[in-house]
Amino acid sequence: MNILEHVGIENYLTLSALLFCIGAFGLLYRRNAIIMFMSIEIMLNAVNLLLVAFSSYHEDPSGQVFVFFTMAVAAAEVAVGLAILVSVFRNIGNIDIDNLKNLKG
Amino acid sequence: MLEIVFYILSAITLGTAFLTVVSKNAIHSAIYLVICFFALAGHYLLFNSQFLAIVHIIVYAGAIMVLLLFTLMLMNLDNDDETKKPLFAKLAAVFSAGILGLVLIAALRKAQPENIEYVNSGVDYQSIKVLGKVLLNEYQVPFEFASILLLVSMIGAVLISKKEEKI
Amino acid sequence: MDISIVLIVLLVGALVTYLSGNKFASKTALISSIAAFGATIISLNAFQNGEDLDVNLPWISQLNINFALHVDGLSLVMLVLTTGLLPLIILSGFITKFENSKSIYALMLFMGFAMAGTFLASDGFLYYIFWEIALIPIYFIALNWGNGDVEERKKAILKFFIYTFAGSLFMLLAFIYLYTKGGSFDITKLYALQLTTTEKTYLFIAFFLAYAIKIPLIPFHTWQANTYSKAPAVGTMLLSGIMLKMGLYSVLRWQLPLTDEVAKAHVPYIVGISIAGVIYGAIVTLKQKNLKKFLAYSSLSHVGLIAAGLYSLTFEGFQGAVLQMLSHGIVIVGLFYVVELIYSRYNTYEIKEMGGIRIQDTYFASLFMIIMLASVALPTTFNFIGEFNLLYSLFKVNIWYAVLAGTTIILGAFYMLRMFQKVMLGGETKSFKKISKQESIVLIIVVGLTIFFGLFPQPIIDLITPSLQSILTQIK
Amino acid sequence: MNTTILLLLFAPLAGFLITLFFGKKLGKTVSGAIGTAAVAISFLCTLSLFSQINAGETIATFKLADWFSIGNIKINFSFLFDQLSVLWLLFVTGIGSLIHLYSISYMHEDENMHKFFSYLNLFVFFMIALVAGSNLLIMFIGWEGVGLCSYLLIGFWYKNQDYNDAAKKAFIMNRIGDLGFLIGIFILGFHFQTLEFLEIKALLGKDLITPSLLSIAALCLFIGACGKSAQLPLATWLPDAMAGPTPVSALIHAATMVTAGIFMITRMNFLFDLTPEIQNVIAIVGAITAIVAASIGLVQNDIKKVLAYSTVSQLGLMFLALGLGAYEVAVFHVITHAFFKACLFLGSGSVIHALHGEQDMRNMGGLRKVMPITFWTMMISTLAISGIFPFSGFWSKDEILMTAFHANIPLWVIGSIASIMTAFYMFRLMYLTFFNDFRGTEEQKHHLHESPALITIPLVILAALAAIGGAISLPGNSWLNHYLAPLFKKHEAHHLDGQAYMLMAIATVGALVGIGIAYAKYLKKKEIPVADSEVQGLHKVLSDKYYLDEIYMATIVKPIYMISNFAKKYVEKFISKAVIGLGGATYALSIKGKKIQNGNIGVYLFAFIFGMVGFLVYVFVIRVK
Repeated sequence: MNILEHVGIENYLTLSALLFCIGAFGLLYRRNAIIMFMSIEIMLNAVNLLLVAFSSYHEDPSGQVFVFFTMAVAAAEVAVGLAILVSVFRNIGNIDIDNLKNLKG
Repeated sequence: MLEIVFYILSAITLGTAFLTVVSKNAIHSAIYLVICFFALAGHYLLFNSQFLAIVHIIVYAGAIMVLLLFTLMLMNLDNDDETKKPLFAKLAAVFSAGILGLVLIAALRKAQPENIEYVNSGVDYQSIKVLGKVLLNEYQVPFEFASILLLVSMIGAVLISKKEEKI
Repeated sequence: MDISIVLIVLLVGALVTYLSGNKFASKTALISSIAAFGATIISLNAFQNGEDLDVNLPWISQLNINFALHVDGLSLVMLVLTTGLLPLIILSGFITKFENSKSIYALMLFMGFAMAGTFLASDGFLYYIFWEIALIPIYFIALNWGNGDVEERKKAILKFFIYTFAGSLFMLLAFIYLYTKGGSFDITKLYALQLTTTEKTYLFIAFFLAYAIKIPLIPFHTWQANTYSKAPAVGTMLLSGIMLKMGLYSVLRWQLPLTDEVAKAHVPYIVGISIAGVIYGAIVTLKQKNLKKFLAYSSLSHVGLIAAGLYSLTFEGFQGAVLQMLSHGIVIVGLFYVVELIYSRYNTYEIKEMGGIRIQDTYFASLFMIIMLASVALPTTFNFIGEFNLLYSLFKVNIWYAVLAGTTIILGAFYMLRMFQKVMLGGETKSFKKISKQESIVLIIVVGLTIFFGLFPQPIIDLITPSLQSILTQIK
Repeated sequence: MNTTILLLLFAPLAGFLITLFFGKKLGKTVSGAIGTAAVAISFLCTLSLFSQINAGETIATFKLADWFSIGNIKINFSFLFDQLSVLWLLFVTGIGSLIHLYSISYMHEDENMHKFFSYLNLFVFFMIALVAGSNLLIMFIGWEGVGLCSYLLIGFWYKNQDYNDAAKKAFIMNRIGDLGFLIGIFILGFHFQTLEFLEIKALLGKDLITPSLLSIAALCLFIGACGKSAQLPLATWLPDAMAGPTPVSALIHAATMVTAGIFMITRMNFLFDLTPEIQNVIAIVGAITAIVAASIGLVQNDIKKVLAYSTVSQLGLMFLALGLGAYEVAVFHVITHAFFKACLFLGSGSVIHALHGEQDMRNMGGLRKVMPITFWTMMISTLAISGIFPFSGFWSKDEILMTAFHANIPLWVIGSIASIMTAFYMFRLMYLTFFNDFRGTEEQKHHLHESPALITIPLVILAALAAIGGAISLPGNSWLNHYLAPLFKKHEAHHLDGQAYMLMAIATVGALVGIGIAYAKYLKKKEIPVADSEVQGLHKVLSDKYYLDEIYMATIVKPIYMISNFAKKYVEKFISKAVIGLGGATYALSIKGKKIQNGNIGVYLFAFIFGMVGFLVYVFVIRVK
């Protein structure tokens, strides 16, 4: 049983593209750093979904292995990112990214 | 039958993802995101890759989301904490995302599938056994690196979030 | 025995000089430079006896880069110029008290090392490295021991550094391109490359930018006058006596053989630019008030003539260029030394504050006059041989080039005599302490060399002829 | 023979080195004696060579050493002793010795006398190289070398910046000519692949060079000669060169160096014979110079300036003869001119010496009684230069005019007028200087005296030569023509017919007319030239030398200075700004560029999205076609 026998791969392409766009939209739209993290997770998952879809399509386990790595990276990223956010919050009292402008040229 | 499941799951995925992004309350966002992840896990099940689906739920819905929620609660943010973006910025965000979607879909639509009709050859390619072998043979080095990455990020997270001690 | 001994002597000399401390630095440096000169002469002798002095050691073998030095008549002559002038320049530093003298003398030797390496290297990569590290010591010499306002000096020296460095980068680009084509930096392999005309055109332009700035040709000369006037005398001597010749030598060694047909097609333009530099330099020299700037612009004029001879792509032009490089190197060191002697008395470089020196020190005036006359190429001086060859080569290209470039013998006499009159002649105005025997050594050596080679230039010509011939056949 | 030649060549050089390095220790008289002896040795060697060559012995070429090679051309230090060079050396060293002798006394009060002698010796050395060199480049060494010595000696009193200016001017004007010479050398060297005179002569018939190029070569050489021999338009340095000590004027700027141009053209006669159009140019330039210089000489008041313009004028006559192909006539006039002009200069030196540096003839007069020897020797020379029978100048000038008459009547007319003018201003000089009453200060009058023997002996010898020197080339029976014949193309000698006698008569009458006018004006009416400020009209134009210096100043020197100033002030700044501008532009770009990096993550994210869109568009839309 495989979904690809019933639904064309192009549907997954569209789905993941849309999901990716929603993530990107959130990234641009929000200023709350935690929501932006979530948006990034959504974008990562869009890519994961596509990887899995093509892994099935080509019957190749490599795609799924890549998804594992993505997950590892995502977990690491979230851990470090949130730690940074916590320390930022502790220092300036909010996590609005518009307030983080110290790195200007 | 499965088509309907696919469409329902897709709708849930997209809908909850969108709600995640637009919800005013960060807690709500997090909860929508969890739902989104479950829907994605459903997609993985549709692909018949149960192991991946389980891992996905454990890592994302379990670990990452819990981490996010903990952080949220730690910060105890109000709705009002987030200052309003100017209308122009919002419009620009919508516009950019729209353009991106347009281009992405246009680009992907252009691609012609190699074989229109998908035929399952019955080869096992996504059982735990196969994945484990691939992971520890072909991808052994990246695998080890991933472990180091996780270790390092763990130490980093601890170090960064620790309160600075005045010396 | 091979030629690397000269480089080793110079490098070790620099190190020993630095370690010997401020008190003995000058003497150690002098001895080291004389040792290097001796090593050069021994090498020259060995070369004449047909010994093979080449060095070829693997260096970065993955990239096929070798520590390769090649000796032929041309590079030996330039090496003799470098190691020969170095003791003179170090000796002329004796009249100045340098702070932290161990550093400046070590830097001078190190610069000699880099310049000698540039003249010897037969591997493009090695050559480029020597070419660039020659810039570092002169930068520090000019910056730390120069004269005039510190901020202005910093500006001038920085401009010089960036300007010449930027030019060199084009050369690096050219070398990298050649490397991708040939897979090696070895000069013989690069010579053998078959390149299209378009490629050669770009290479020609890239090399030209690097060398035109270094030489300098107009309109790339703006760094020169300021740097000369800000740098200490020894630095100016190193720059004008030897470093300018790096550019000219490289034209002969690298640019022309690698871009033969394009060079041939561009003869009228490049020679035209060079000759314009000759006349322009002479005319601008005329009204200079600062003696060092005066010499800088006169040097622009002389060097333009050398470049014109090189780009004329005739054997006489090459021969004249090499001879004139030597004679100009000797004479310009003498002239800057004279300027420094006057400066040590009057504490100024302004021409209008001088005058009436001849009446007080005729000995000094006579030596200065001979050097001055050599620089206007009076027959029986070395400069005449070079200038005669150069003008003859231009004549072979086109008679009008010779006429236009020949105005240098008129204008050159004009500005030099005018300067001499203002600086040396006239009634006594300021008292001038007679120069001592020790101080006159450099001048006597310069005068002696100029006249000696003016009368017996043939050994040098015989030495360089085979290598110039082979370069010429490579071009034709 | 080789020892003789070596001695001839190097005696003056040795004298130069000795007097230069040890002159101060040796003292004035000794260094003067050494200097004189050095030249005298050369003279004796030349005499011995001359006797050999005159006796018909073979011409000697003497190779000293290799010099250098350029392409296939080998250039050696080699010397050629043939009829022409030995003859020339004879009077160069001969007159040179006399003038050295004279200088011992004349320069005795100068503290740098040993320097003076070393320069003079160096001059003689270079002059010998110029004359005896067997190829163009050795000649060029001498050519530039004598220019250098001229520079050193004009500016001998270097405390005075005006003298230094004169010296500088002489050197630079000579260098203009030298460039021409050099180009000429290039043309000949390129086409014949040799610079040896004899080889060029042999190769000329072989069609190695087009006639037009040959003409250009000849013209270039002539420009060189113009510079050295002070022909228009390069003539103005010679009168200024009188700033040097008088013996220098006599030796360098009258007798020897300025005739180098004539020597060179005579040496290259085989070349000029093939280019008649250049010969025409030479003749015309010579004639114009002769008359222009003579007319300026009419109104000069400085005794040395008069002689200087007369020199230029006489040189013009020599060029006239050269242009007409009468080389032996030109050589003849060079020799007689050397005698009487050296004598005149030395005589004027004697006068100046007696008057302690006074050179203005308006402040002289009546010196005849006090300085009889000077007067009589100068008188003989004046008669010679004016062309009075039977003094030497008569014969040589007459031959030039006769040649001109046969070739071209207008040139003859110009030459004759120049001669009449010469007679006039020379006698004007004599009358103003030696006749009537003394017009100087009482103090000067008190000190008036005849010069010592060392000064008068050379004067007497030269006057004697000026009187009888014409004997070497009498019309119809010319020893000189016979002697020089092997060098030149054969052409028929002028016969001594009625026409020749008539021409001689005309010339003599003309000279007498000139003398008569001077007599009437300055002896009878006792006129004294007016002060410089009161001069007007044509007289002013003449005394201001046709404004030649001013014209050169305004058209050449000033523009060069202007260009120089302009280049220094604006062009240099502009180029410098352009370079700095490149750096400035980079800097400005960086200032603007860093604004983009404003630290706002939102903006970065937008940039990220648009970058991605752009990339996708490029990959999937633009590139896939």
